[in-house]
Amino acid sequence: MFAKSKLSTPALACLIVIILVLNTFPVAAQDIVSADTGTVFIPAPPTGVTAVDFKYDRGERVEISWTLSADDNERGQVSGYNILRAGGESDDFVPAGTVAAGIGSYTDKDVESGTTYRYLVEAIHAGGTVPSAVSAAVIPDVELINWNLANLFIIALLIGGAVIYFISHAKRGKKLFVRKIAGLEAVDEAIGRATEMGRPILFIPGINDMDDVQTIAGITLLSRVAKVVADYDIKINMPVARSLVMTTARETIREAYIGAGRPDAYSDDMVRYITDEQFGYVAAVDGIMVREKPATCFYLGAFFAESLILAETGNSIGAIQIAGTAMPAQLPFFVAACDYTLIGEELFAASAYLSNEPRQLGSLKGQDVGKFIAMIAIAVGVVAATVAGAWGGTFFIRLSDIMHRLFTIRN
Amino acid sequence: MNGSRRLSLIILAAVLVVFVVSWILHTTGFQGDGAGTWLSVRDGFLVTLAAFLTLAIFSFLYKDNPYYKFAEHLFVGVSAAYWMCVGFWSTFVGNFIPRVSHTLSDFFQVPYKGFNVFYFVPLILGIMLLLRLSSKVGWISRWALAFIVGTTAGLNLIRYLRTDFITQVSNTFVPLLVDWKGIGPFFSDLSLSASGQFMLTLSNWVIFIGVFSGLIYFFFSKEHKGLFGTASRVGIWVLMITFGASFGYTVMGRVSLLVGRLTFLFQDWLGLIN
Amino acid sequence: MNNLGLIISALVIGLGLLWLLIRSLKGKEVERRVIFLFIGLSVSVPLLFNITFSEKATPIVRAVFDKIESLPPGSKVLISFDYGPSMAPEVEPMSDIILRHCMIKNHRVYLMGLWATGQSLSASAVDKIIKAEFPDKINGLDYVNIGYKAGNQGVLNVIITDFRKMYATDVDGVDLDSLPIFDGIKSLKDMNLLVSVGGGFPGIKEWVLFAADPGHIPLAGGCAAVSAPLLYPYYPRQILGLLGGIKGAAEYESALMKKYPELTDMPIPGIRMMGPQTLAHMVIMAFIVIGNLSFFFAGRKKQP
Amino acid sequence: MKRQIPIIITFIVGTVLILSVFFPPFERLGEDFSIYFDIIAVFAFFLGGGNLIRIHGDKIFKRRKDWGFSLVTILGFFIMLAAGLLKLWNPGGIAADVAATGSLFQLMYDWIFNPLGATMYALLAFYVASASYRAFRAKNVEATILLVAAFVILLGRTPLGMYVTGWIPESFSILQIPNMAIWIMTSPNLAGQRAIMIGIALGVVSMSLRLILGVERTYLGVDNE
Repeated sequence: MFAKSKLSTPALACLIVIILVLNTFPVAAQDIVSADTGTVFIPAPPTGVTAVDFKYDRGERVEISWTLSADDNERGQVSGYNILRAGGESDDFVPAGTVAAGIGSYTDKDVESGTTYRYLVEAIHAGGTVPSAVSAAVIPDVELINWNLANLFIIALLIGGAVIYFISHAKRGKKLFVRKIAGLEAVDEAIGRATEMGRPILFIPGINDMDDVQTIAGITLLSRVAKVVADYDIKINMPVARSLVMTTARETIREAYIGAGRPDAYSDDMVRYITDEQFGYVAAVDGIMVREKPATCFYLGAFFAESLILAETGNSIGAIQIAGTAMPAQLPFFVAACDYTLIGEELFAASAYLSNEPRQLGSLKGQDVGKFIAMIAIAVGVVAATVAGAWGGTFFIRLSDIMHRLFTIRN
Repeated sequence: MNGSRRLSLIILAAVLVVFVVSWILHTTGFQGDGAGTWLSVRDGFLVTLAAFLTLAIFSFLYKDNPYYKFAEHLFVGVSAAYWMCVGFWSTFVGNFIPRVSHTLSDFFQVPYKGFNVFYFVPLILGIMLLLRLSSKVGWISRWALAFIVGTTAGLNLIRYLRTDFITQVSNTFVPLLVDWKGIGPFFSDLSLSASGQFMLTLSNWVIFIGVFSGLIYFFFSKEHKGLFGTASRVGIWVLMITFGASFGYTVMGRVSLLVGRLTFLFQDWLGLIN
Repeated sequence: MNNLGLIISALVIGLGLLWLLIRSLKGKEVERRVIFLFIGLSVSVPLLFNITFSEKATPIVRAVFDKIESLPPGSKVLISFDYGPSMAPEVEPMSDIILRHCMIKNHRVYLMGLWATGQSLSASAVDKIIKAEFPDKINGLDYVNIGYKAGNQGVLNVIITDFRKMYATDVDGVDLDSLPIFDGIKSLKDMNLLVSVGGGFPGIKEWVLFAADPGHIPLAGGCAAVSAPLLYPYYPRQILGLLGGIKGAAEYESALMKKYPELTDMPIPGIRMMGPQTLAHMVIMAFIVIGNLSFFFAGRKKQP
Repeated sequence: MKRQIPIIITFIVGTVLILSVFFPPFERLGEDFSIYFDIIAVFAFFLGGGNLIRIHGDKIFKRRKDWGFSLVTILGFFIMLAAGLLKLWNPGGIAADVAATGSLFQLMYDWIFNPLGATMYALLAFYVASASYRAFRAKNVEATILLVAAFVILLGRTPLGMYVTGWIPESFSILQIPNMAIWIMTSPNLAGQRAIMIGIALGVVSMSLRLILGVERTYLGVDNE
């Protein structure tokens, strides 16, 4: 203790002197290149260059790190570092990249797996460069499995496994309880109203393409609606914003009509493509609404700003409106302006709920297991964070750490 | 019937007069800055057209009318073609051509990136889709749809799990007691700043209980009764706060858009403000 | 003039609302067209009389400002224009002011867009800000516009590993490899800061999901007010800061003006737009009050 | 058999894409498939565009109601298509960006597409007002909570909130309405958003698995067994 302070006092004094000196003289006084003599200040080279294979990739990255040059400071005597690479047996070092001063690592993404590489790092200064020693050889490798994602895999397996388990469990004929979802109870009533009034049903599957699960969820609901529509011969009107959605929706409705034994009643005109443009589409749908006055409007899929334009126009013509989306930003508008709204997860559960098949209902039970896992994890994480933060304790600190690691994706 | 027809003709005439007058005024107005006559005639027309289309859309607020219909139909045609052209140039020419044909790459003057046989997968699937137009082999378009649905399902499963599930869960690992310094300081600083422990702690409690009860609301396979029912009711309340708050927060953005359009009308068209 | 306008508009709108209030006390509902009329008035009147307020930056906006302010000159900042013209009035002031700030700080700026419509908007930002206000900046060295590629989040999926797999050239058709600004830049991971300005899909959320999160790259955002609450959960861990709606832009403009007082001629669209906002908000709140009064009054009438 | 093959395709594609994430040699599959999807979507434009032309062409030839407006659509469509595909008036010729300044494509975008889109979007300012007038009424507990939350946020977004509560001392500044608005946005609102997002993620997982396993196949027009 004593020895330490004995040493550190002079060190501290030196430091203070250095700082004072540095501050007294303007920066210009210690020019990097002195104009009078033409001599160039040469900074110390970077040291300790190491190159290691980047873990869990296709063997296309090498991570290089080094200790900064001793002269790498705010005076800018080192302006950056060049990273050079030599492949195979050759000593021919070629530039691999450049980083700014103060940075001691670089990831080389221009390598091929299986080749041997060596690296060196040059400090760049006003008069040229100063090279470091050459690093040990490294061979970038293809890893077959990304162990960084092990936690994602475990969680996917837990939740996916639960869903699959309950789907197959249900196959054996066990009926599962599912709570009522108001918006879905109202579907029959809404379709019935269109029958009574002799007016069409408007079905909007959102404005995203088939690469959005919400659109697919909307289409699966369409198949339920289309069955009733085909049975009771109600007019369905489905303007869409994507060509692929049009193709899919036609397939769905046509099959519903074939199923109802009336393939002749089906017409491709039930589904029509408008335009890919969000507001062009909305302009047209608004027009359709005020001119054809549908009795019932379904908005099931991915929606953006147009949600409220549609819902308010639908409201002005007195239609019953059932909406459902997993776009959290649009839910408030649907909740405010529609009669029933399927909130987020309910949209995905809807087709299973309406199908009333044991296997589909089983998947809902699987979802609930997922929620249960989330709740347990949150409870454990919160308790661990609270206790570790307030009172410490090795166990809780470690538990908190484990929970964070389990729920953090490194890659 | 006849009266309303006459009225609409009068309106049409008035609209035409305003349009032409605006065109003429803007044309003379643009001549000052040295642009060619043709350009100023063109720009005068374009500004007037844009103003007309803007007002035509706004007129829908009153009721449906022929001017809105015109604007709507024009918009549908132009925008459908717009996205097709963009898709053609950026995806088809930009991404597809450079991977399949050197000749075509040269023709469209895009850098050839080397032949890649896998790019025939979307080509074949695309053709399968087009076969939908034939009634005999139309069923084959389902293969393409099946491919698309499989892709969507596979990609989204992991993505949503990764960010919307795992990250949101770990973000909720909040301590329920923040930086305890004693009862006095705890209650004396009720601010949102980092020193206000009360609010920090309260916020974390609200987040914890809110997320928990919100999740309970979404439970499907358990009846919402008793304690579980109470929790689910709290969950609905939290969701209602969320919806109300998001709605209120959005108003500002929506008004901005209106400001943008009115600025165009007042400034670029009428020149009332600058 | 300003005060006169304010008084007249307040008087007209106030009296109108009072009349509606009295009607609603008799249990009469307000027709939607009347509401539309009031909104139209409350926005256009302040616009014509030009009323402005100064703003103080909230921490979430301050974080973005400080990040750009503290990055060393020459840092690589990528700004993505993820919006269309319809959203532009709200978010364009953000991309403008952030671009201007980067230019002042001598950062290297890479412009791109996940929206097809973003390409022309980024091009116009180059003309309007860089070429007009910073004429000595060189295209290809100090800034570059690589434009739009179709594919939504797919684009990010690709450029997080390799720019050149998606972008062969910049918007002018110049090969990326011949641009000095792309020396040593392979992917998004080589950027010091990503900025996504936009609000729909694809937007900031996709940048979090497919770029910032997997690549551990700092990300700042500017978005329409509607998407801001949705993005709050990502702050501050996954997004370092966020400009939410025109108020966010106004706050940023005020912060920049305070830091660089010499920028007197700088356009301040955000600050200017706050005038109509205030009046419109008050009118909407008045209608909520009127709606509830008429609801209670009509409800009480029916009871006995 | 015709009905089995699509389900097998979905199963294989979905499973492979899920697994590819965990195996570095295949980690690029996801991005490749995203590109494939976009290319397929371009092919689908033929179907969509064809449908558009057919519907409006039919109206025009049969002189149905409003056929004149259909003519507007068709004209707009073909002029824009020609402008874009042939790069008409494009100063840079075929190699230039399709939306280069001065091209007919960009001109139509700036003066037709843009004003129309922006104005449609701006209609929301009016609809937000009419929806809040109608929906924010204290009918029951839930509606009252919705109303109060919205009202506080609205107040907090205007200087009015500061005028009313600005006198509250700094140590109780949470009671100032703008701060309260921020707090609602960052705490209860955040909690609700999170619950919704976690729920959605689970919904997507379950939905995706139903699709991949072929339990849900109605989208193909195939009945579940």
